[in-house]
Amino acid sequence: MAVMSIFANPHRFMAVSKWFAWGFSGLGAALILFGVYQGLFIAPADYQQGDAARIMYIHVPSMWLSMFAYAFMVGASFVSIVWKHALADVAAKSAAPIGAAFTALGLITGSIWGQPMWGTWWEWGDARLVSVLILFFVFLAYMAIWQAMDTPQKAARAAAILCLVGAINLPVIHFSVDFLNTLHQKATFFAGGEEKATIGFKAPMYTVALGYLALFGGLTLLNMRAEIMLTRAEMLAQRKQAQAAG
Amino acid sequence: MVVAPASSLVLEVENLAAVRGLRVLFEGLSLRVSGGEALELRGPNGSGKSTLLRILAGLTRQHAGTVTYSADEHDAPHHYLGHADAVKPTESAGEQARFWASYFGRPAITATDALARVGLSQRTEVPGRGLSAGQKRRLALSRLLIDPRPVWLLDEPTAALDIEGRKLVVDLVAEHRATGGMVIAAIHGDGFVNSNTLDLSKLKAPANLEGLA
Amino acid sequence: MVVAPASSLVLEVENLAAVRGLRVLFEGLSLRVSGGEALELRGPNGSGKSTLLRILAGLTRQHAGTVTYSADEHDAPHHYLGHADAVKPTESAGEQARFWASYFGRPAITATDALARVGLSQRTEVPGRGLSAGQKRRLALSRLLIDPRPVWLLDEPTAALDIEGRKLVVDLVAEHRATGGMVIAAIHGDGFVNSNTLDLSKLKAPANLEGLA
Amino acid sequence: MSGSVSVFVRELKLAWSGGGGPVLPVGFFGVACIMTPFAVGPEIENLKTAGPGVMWIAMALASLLPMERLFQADLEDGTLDAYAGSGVAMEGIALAKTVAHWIATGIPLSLAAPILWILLQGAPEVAPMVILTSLIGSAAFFMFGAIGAALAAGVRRGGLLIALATLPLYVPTMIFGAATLYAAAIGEGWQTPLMLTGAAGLLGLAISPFAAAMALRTAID
Amino acid sequence: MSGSVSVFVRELKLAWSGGGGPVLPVGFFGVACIMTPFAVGPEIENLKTAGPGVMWIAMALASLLPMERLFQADLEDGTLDAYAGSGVAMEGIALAKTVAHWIATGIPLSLAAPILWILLQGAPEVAPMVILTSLIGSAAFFMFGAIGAALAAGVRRGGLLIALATLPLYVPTMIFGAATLYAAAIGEGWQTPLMLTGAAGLLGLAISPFAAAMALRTAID
Ligand code: HEM
Ligand SMILES: Nc1ncnc2c1ncn2[C@@H]1O[C@H](COP(=O)(O)OP(=O)(O)OP(=O)(O)O)[C@@H](O)[C@H]1O
Ligand SMILES: Nc1ncnc2c1ncn2[C@@H]1O[C@H](COP(=O)(O)OP(=O)(O)OP(=O)(O)O)[C@@H](O)[C@H]1O
Ligand SMILES: [Mg+2]
Ligand SMILES: [Mg+2]
Repeated sequence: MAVMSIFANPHRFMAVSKWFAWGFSGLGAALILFGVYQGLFIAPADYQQGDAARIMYIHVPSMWLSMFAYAFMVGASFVSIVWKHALADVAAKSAAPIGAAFTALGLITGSIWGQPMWGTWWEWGDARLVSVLILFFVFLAYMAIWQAMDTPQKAARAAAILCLVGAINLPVIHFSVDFLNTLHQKATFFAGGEEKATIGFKAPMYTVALGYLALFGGLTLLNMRAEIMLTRAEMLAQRKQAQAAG
Repeated sequence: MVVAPASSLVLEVENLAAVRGLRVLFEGLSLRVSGGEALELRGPNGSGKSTLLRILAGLTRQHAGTVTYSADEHDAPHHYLGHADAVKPTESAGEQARFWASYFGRPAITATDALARVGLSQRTEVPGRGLSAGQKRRLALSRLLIDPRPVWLLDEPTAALDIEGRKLVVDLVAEHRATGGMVIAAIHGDGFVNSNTLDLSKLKAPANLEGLA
Repeated sequence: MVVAPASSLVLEVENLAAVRGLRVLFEGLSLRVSGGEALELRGPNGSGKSTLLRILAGLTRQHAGTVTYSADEHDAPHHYLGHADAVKPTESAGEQARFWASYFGRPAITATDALARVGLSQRTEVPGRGLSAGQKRRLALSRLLIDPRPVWLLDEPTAALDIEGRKLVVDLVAEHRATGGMVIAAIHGDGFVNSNTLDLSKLKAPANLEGLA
Repeated sequence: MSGSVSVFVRELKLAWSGGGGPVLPVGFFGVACIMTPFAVGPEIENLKTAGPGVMWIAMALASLLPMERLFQADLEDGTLDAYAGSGVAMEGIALAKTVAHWIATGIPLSLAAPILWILLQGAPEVAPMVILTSLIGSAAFFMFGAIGAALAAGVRRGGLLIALATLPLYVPTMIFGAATLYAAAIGEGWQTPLMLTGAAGLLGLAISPFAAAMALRTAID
Repeated sequence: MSGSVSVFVRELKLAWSGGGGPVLPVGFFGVACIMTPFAVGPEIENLKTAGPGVMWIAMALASLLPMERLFQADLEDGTLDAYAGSGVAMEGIALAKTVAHWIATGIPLSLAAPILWILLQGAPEVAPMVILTSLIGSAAFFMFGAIGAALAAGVRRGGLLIALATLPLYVPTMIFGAATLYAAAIGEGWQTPLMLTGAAGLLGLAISPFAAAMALRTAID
């Protein structure tokens, strides 16, 4: 009954989260706007790819964030299973659609970028592309489980189990460029050793990434709040019905 | 029968609360049952008898509170018989009894004897789907005999049974208690001799939906 | 309620025989029940009560003999309530009652009133899976009220019901008979007032009307 | 009649409520198609060869999966008893359930089909054709599938081989449907195979309610 | 331990006696493969290109069919309650059931595979290789499928949910298994992809009992 215990006293969470939810969302929007502006108009064009490369300021951070979102859900699912903390279930559930949206954004921008760069929208033999697509399906399956179960308690656990099993995919995505057959760029930003990307690329990229992160946090909190309020409303309705009936 | 001596067998329930859907079924329920005792759970339909039994059996998670059995030599000290009989439609009655005997691994009596005791010796070849409602119930009861366990959690054990079958249940319960066993049964109508009663409808009072909303 | 007047409603069973597996359950069974009457089917578990009811409902085919209802204005003059409750796990109680009202097409009372009568008005939003055993049974009983039909074939209608629920069944049966309806019910334990009994265990030999007590 | 209509509405709701609506069948269909490149290899030529065929197999299976329990649950929980004794014709009930499930599952499948078609390197201009073929083909799958499901509901009573007998009923639809897609893909005449697919569907519609109702009455007994 | 062994023996018997058995999956597998020539066209070149891949997809999808009833029936009739309260580890029960169903269905599928292989113009001398790959691959499919089956137990239209949750987990097995078949077909080194297929199977074996048991405990609640 972990889901219940939080609602027994959700006041603190609700009181605190309100400010953070809007704060993060606003901060995220501002950072993204600023970063994208920097990326599109200020940063130098890529010496090989020209202006087409500017799409990376959207593509790369959204791919990072999709992986971060999934990792966040894995963590939350773990907490939910081990400590049965109700907030964790709500957090994982709330993060899923946002993670799925970022994954879709990354897939779409990647395809758009791939057309001029690799001469194809999509390449089935590419391990990274395919593993990202699997990630997208895992997000969908995760949301489908929440839909399909008849009680939130069961849904929470079943979804958490799926989330943990699907975590195998994360290292596959990240390391696919190193070990498997792929057209995709090797790690440039999170590679140790020599500097691969110049500061001119890096700064707007990190700005957008930070913006995405803040937006993710804000939207997830908003989603969580909506989730909790919905459950509360349902409870009130039930109580009203019970009182009216007897 | 290998049953824990009466003195060592105790079930301790403390401050138990159950929630189904968004409804508090009961809360603050504490009780203590010892070996040799029987507790009848009573209350109108939907008052939470089945839910309580499933919590005691470890099948459903409680909302709050603790359940402790002090019969430590058993990893699972109880039998749970629910509303569903766990009867497979394609297996014959005899096959099913033999399966449970091998599943539990330390049958107290043979499957044949258990079936005879519950009145199914002439139906061993009938597949589960051919058994009548009462015969299915009897097949489920045979599990109690095949593996001796100190605690019996029975959900309306006499449902679907004929008069003679009801007497059988009363007898089995009495014998089990005589060897130090404990019985907790949800029941409507006639109960067991010399047993305690927990009326779940009387527990209802502090349904504190307040705290939830 | 649109029920055939008592005089015109007759069930005529002639020389009926039932075989399950390779066993003859009963044979040469003849009986006649008229509107306003109730017949209790009794006998030990497995004696063929459910089988007889299913034959009367046209669900199971008899081995020999005939079943005739003289209530010709109905294409299906009977309700059959079996051991299974026909409750869907994902639909709420209210949805299910409303479904049956629209399915039968000529509801005598609204789904809400029927649920109120069987004591489920506080559970209309609970999905079938969440209903307790007795609540499921009550939901099944509501079908009897939603569509008025002269013949009720009930297989252990009081199973899983609490004391108050058993009284409800007795009342419903009495009301139904008062309006000229007919009730045939398999039953263990307490029965209805002023009803006939057919003991299937007494039919075992090539029996006939003798069996009617 | 009103009885069958009520059953139709109920089944439509049940199909969309408990299981996540069209997400599941479409998700299954999508994932099954997307596996093609993993199996066949990513070369576009291979994909063009295998793609439409695999897509069609996946569609057949996506239609078969929800069928499996189409009547089983009703039989086990006593609903079929209540239907049977009610004076409503079993044929109408079987048809109502089949059509409801086709709407709930078959139509979403058909709408997803062109997307997968393009993903599997099919020519985009053929997409409308793909929708049409899928609509007709999936209807045929559901009709024949219902016969199998009704037979399978009574399988416990010993007729598994009969259930297998319905599998060949799928074959004509599978062949003609796939043939339509291939013909359309290479710009040949697709009219004949499409009409044959339609004929298979109509045959299904004609026999399905009766065969299924007969099987169900046996299953109840 | 004795408990799991008893469950294993029982499930083996149940799987063959009623309620499904290997007939439907093998039948589906056969029909899906046999229609490939109709779909792809009978040219041997096309068949050689598409055949092994299509066969492998059909095998994966056929393995999904028995999954739906793997835990559902036990949950509904109360058997899982009786298992759960018995002190026998749920992990052992889940594994016993999965292995039993793999034996009942996966092995027949693998034995049917070489026949279909030859029908699809595969080289006959590769047939033993096909059996081996199918055995390993189907085991992996069953292990991952059991996780999906346990997650979807108690859900209406569980079959589709199983498929959706499971197919992403099938992908590595799909890739490596098909690669093995293609390599064997053209006489290249199949050892590496076969070992990778085996690795996927072992991974499934390692996580399946635990994930499935956890999911089943949730379903009982
Ligand atoms: C649909 C197609 C594509 C997908 C699914 C995809 C996926 C990804 C993913 C998952 C990452 C993050 C990897 C990590 O941090 O571990 C990433 C990063 C990146 N992608 Fe893509 N990508 C696609 C197309 C492209 C194209 C066409 C290009 C450019 C030619 C490109 C260039 C990059 C770069 C430069 C990075 C940053 C590398 C790093 O430092 O990690 N991507 N992509
Ligand atoms: N989702 C839900 N929403 C509201 N109430 C629910 C929900 N699920 C279950 N319940 C309620 O929980 C209770 C479960 O009761 P339980 O099965 O324990 O009753 P019981 O005492 O065994 O009854 P019976 O005598 O009929 O067997 C019922 O009152 C049921 O309506
Ligand atoms: N395949 C079979 N072989 C032998 N006997 C069978 C077979 N199938 C059913 N039977 C018997 O047919 C009888 C069916 O009885 P039925 O269900 O009508 O009994 P009932 O009087 O309703 O019993 P209850 O009180 O338990 O509900 C049972 O005795 C059963 O054992
Ligand atoms: Mg109960
Ligand atoms: Mg009976």
